[in-house]
Amino acid sequence: MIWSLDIAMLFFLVVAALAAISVKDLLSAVIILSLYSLIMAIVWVELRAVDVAFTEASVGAGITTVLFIFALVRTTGRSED
Amino acid sequence: MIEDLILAKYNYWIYVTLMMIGFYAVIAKKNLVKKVIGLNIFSTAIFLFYISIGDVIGGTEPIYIHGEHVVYVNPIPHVLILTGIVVSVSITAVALALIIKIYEEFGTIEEDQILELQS
Amino acid sequence: MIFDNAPALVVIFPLIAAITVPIIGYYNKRLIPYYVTLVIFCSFIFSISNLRTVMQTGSISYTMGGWEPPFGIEYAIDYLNGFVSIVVIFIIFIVSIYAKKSVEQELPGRTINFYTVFLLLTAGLQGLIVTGDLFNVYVFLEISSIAAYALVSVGKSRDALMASMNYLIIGTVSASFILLGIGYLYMVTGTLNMADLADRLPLAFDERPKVVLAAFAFFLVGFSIKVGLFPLHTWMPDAYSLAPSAVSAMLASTFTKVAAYVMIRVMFTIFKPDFIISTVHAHTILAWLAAIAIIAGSVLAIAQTDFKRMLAYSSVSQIGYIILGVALMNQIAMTGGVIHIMNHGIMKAALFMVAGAIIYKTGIRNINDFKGIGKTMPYTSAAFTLVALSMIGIPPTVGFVSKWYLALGAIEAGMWVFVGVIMLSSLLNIVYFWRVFENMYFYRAEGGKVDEVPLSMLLPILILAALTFLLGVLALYPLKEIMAPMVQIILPG
Amino acid sequence: MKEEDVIIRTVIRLIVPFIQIFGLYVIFHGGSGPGGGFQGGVILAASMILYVMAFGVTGGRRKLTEKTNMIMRSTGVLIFSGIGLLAILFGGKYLDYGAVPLPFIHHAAEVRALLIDGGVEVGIGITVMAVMVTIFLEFYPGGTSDD
Amino acid sequence: METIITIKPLLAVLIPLICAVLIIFSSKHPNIRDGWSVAAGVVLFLTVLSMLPDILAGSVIQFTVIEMLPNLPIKFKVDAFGELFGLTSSFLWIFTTFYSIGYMRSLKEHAQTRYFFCFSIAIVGAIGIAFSANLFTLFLFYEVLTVSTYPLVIHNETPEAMSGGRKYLLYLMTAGIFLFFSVAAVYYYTGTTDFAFNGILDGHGIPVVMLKILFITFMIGSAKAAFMPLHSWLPSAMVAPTPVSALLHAVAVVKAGVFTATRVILYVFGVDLMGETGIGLMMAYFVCITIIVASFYAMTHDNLKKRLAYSTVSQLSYIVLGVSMLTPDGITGGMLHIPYHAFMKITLFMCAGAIIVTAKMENISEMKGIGRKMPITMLAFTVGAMGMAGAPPVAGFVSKWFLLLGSVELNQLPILIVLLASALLNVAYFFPVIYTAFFQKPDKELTFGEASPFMLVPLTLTAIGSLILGIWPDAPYLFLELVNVAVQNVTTGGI
Amino acid sequence: MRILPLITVLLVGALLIWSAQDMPDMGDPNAPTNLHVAPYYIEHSEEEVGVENIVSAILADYRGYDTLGETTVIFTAGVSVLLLLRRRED
Repeated sequence: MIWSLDIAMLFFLVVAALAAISVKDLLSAVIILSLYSLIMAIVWVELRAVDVAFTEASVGAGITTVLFIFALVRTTGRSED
Repeated sequence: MIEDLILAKYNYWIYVTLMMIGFYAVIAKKNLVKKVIGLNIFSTAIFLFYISIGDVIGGTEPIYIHGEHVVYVNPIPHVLILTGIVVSVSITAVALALIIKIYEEFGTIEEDQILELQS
Repeated sequence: MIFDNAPALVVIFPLIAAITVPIIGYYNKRLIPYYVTLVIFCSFIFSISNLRTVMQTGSISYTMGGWEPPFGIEYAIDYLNGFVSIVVIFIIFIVSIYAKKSVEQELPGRTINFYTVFLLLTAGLQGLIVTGDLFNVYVFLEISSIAAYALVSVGKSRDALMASMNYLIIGTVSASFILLGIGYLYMVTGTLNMADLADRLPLAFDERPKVVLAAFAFFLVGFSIKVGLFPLHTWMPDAYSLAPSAVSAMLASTFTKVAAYVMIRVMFTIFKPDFIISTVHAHTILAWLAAIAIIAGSVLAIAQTDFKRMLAYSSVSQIGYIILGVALMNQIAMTGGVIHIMNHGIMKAALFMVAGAIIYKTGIRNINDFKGIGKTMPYTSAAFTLVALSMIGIPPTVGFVSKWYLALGAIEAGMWVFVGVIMLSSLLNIVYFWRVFENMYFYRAEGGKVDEVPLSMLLPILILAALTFLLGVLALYPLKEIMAPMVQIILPG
Repeated sequence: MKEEDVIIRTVIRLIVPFIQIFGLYVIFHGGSGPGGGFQGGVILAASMILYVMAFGVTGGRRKLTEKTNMIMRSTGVLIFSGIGLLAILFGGKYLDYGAVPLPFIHHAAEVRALLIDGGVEVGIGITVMAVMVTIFLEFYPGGTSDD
Repeated sequence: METIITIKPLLAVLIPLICAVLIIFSSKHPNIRDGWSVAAGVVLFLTVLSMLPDILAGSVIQFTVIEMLPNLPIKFKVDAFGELFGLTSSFLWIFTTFYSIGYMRSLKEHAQTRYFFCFSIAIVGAIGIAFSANLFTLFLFYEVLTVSTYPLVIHNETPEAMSGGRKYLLYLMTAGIFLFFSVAAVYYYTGTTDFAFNGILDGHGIPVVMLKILFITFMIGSAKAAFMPLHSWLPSAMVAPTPVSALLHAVAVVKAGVFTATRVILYVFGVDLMGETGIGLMMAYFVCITIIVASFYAMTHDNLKKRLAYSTVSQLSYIVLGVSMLTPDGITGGMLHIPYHAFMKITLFMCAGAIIVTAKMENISEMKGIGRKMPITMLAFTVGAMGMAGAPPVAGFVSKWFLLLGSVELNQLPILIVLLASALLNVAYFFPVIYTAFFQKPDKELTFGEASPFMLVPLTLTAIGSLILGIWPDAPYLFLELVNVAVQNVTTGGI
Repeated sequence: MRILPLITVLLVGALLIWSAQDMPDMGDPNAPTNLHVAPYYIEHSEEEVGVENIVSAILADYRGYDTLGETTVIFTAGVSVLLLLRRRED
């Protein structure tokens, strides 16, 4: 385990989470959420949870994002907060 | 002492932070998609917590390596969180379907505007 | 042989049936309602078999996959969940009969998916009840919750969508809290099996008290939301009043009760009464919250003019009864609380069915427009009258039985305030039910031709109404044979 | 048809089988390495999603009709729970794979391994894939929902 | 004492219940429907009557229907006191039924089926209360009575009737809730609710403060007896049709209230406990206030039914006063006043109803000279009024005599004064009615005669009954004998 | 208006942080989780289930019932979306 990398990852996680909830453009927010999931997957690989990381990468970063994007296509991409 | 507390449990602090961020988005944001994003962050934070408690220093992935005596990390939280992720994506899907439907009916996905439109 | 596996089958049966519904529906749509009713009836039989086994040979431990408890998932059935299981599946059975016509009218062309989700909700609730594994609780909680969100959302009005959305968000937050609580307990004990957890928790509490306390807090908040305890009830009135009739009847009478059961299970089987009383004093807080819920729910119910909404607020108040019974921490009150799970389930199902029947026939939701319904729908109105009297607590109905035990329990606990609360709430119940009653019967309205709902809707209402009376008169049997040993197990002393 | 479309479609047409094989590999490999029914199912669904995005709903429907999808959704869980019921039928507890008598295999652990890799994981994979595709198609603009 | 187990008490409750069901099913045929009511009334009375010899012989009739909750059965027990009330109400029910038929038909009232249905259920409640063996059964029928009389009270369905009905319901349901609590508390402390001749609560070491609180909740619970701060439902219930008022005032509801209060005082608390704790005397003084104040209220009302209502409030308190004196004579007077007041008050109400139906008059000041047009009615009214004031030879004299004896025995001068003063007040508010009716000249020509025989015959009979009871109170099988047995029971603890 | 959510969130956060003090250290091999049920799985899963991936063994067998539930959750979500978004199903 590489401490600094780990800490950096976790730091990125927080930044990504904050960005995802504060960006006004929902599409960006969703992309950031996908990125967040991806970082999370890497963190989990670090924690030796490969199965979970695999799932998170394919579901959290993959399918969830796709669903979000198409839901946004069907609704609106703008948010007021 | 305080370094111990911070360093030995840093994952927990991160998970607490993430959870607060997600939770805040869920209850404070008016945009429904934002709420769902918040839910996702909220639940992933909990997953991070689960995975963190299963970790063992110097352990390896819980897949058998024959012939060697190794320490494996605790596999149970992994199993639980696999379920958790599935549940999370299911709820996201249902929530998004609802949002699509709400947009069709109300023409907006801002909670306060919908409340005004309701009878 | 098949009854040896009844603990599993009680859940598996509706689950597998749910999966096959779309396939059957693809070939013959009209079969589905009968199929669903049949399946639920089978599950009901299995439930009865379970309770019989419990009464004959003591608690059941059914190991999934044959793995011994701490390692595999265990289904643990004792008097408490054997009883709740029967009650819940019976009400669902009755609702499933009622649902046929009501769904045909309210959700034309969506019956296949409706019934699939309906059965999944059934399976989810049953799973929640019989399971003895904490994480399994979470899984089944989510199955039933997702099904419930979907079922609420298909209500006629577009507001139902928003109600469902709120329900989803609050529900998911609560489930997440519960998940977190499970994680905390797992962290300090290393096990997920309830019985094993209960054994290891005292030691864990000595070592890491803060984690256990936090876990308790999360469970309390999480389940309070699911149960709909007063300040956290906000999702409930919208969800229950805007859902389709059959769904309102089902959710209001089963879901919150099951959540209350799980809450009891977690509080009493895992944390143990001693811990609650002497360590966290949660019972005092809970009892006061319940008292506030009882009063506030009734007051809010009085303020409503929409019948279903009024019933939903009445649920808020009735949930308070259950929680009050649990929180008073003595055997008598506990009996009252647990038996109120059954009583309120039956009564609320009947009332929501009446509401649905009136909507089915006339489309009226507003109480002030009920004038003359006593003449046009005499049987429905009569059933309503009986059930409303039971809600008020007139003997010898079931409503009286619970109030009796709760009042005795409150006296036993020396909490006279709560006796007063129960009395006051009875009065408030009279106020809001009598308004309906008056409108139904006592305003001369023209018309007056009998125009009742179809038999498949009327019969369930009548059965439940009859049960509110019969189970009241014959309350001694369940009290002696089921409640007494049950209370002895979960709250010894 | 634009030139880009042609390129994308050709590439996707080429890629999809590989993704699907990978998905199947992940499903069947669940026993010995990371992966399993769930991840594999999602990968299979992803291949289908790619296909729909390139060839449209009608194109996707040719590959996976509404009826097949519906049946697959159910079959997956049916396989899983069916194996459980099979165990009951042969005198075991629910989901006690070891109780199922398979020809030529006598060791309970082997039976379990075989049923997990060849039955349970496959069941999960099928359901996950079918459901994901269903949801995606419902969300897809001009998908199967009727508005 | 011998305990006889027969199904008769249950039968007595079932007869009107079955009658109610039959009424619903024959709603299309008014004659058959009303026939059921009359038949049930007669059969019921005979059933109750058939139990009288055994009771007078000192036996107790008992029947357990079902044990609903642990040690909380639905159980009937007929003792002398219960038989007293049962006999009174079942006998008078026949008259009210006849009278109702006459009243409803001559006014061509709406919803007659509902009316007679609820009427039958009301008598179920009254009989059930009379024969209940424990507080729980009593509470059950108490609620039945409340619920079933509500539709009767608001029978007119005018806004006025509705608001009067709401008040009625609110008071009585609140009372029911308090009674519920009291029953629960008794059960909690003693583990039983079965009435005992020497009281249930005695000997359980319950703190006196608790006993007092319990007594107060019990008395709030018997608000049907219309004690003074809780009386106002009774005048508002006057919006009901007159037969209902007669039923409420004379036969069922208020009598159920005082019956409950008496049961509580004598059979739950017991003579000893009431005396030791001083609750008895407290209660006696308390009801004295009601007696006096209600009489003054009565004088201020010009509406005949309202005046009668306040008279009832005042007279009911006589009963409780007598009982809470806890002396044999006092109790005798109190208990005797239950049937006696019933006879007299029902006469008065039937007269009022006859006047309303035929003369279309409700206020006393309008009734100038009607005595000449309706001599029988007004004579009956005079008999009733005299009885109320306690003048011989009407029944009221006998009960008041015993009450006076009781107060002397207790050596309580204030109570004696109250009794005498109240007699005067009674004269003061009834005399004007009689005077107006007989001696004042009518303002305009009066064009009506006596009411229909359906109404006239019952009121004449009850008036005659009041006279017989007054002239020959100790006739065999009449109430005094029964009361003596009951008093014997409570003063000796049933030995 | 946003102050109430913030307070709620901070309260929850405070509870979490407060309770985290008592938690076992990250990766502590002697944490209760690593002493009780997990060692059994690690030792026995291969011989009992015959699968090398311990996670898979637990997922599909020891806690196979959870996984059935999980699959059902997915299935529920699928049907729920259909129920929501489709007006007619044929």
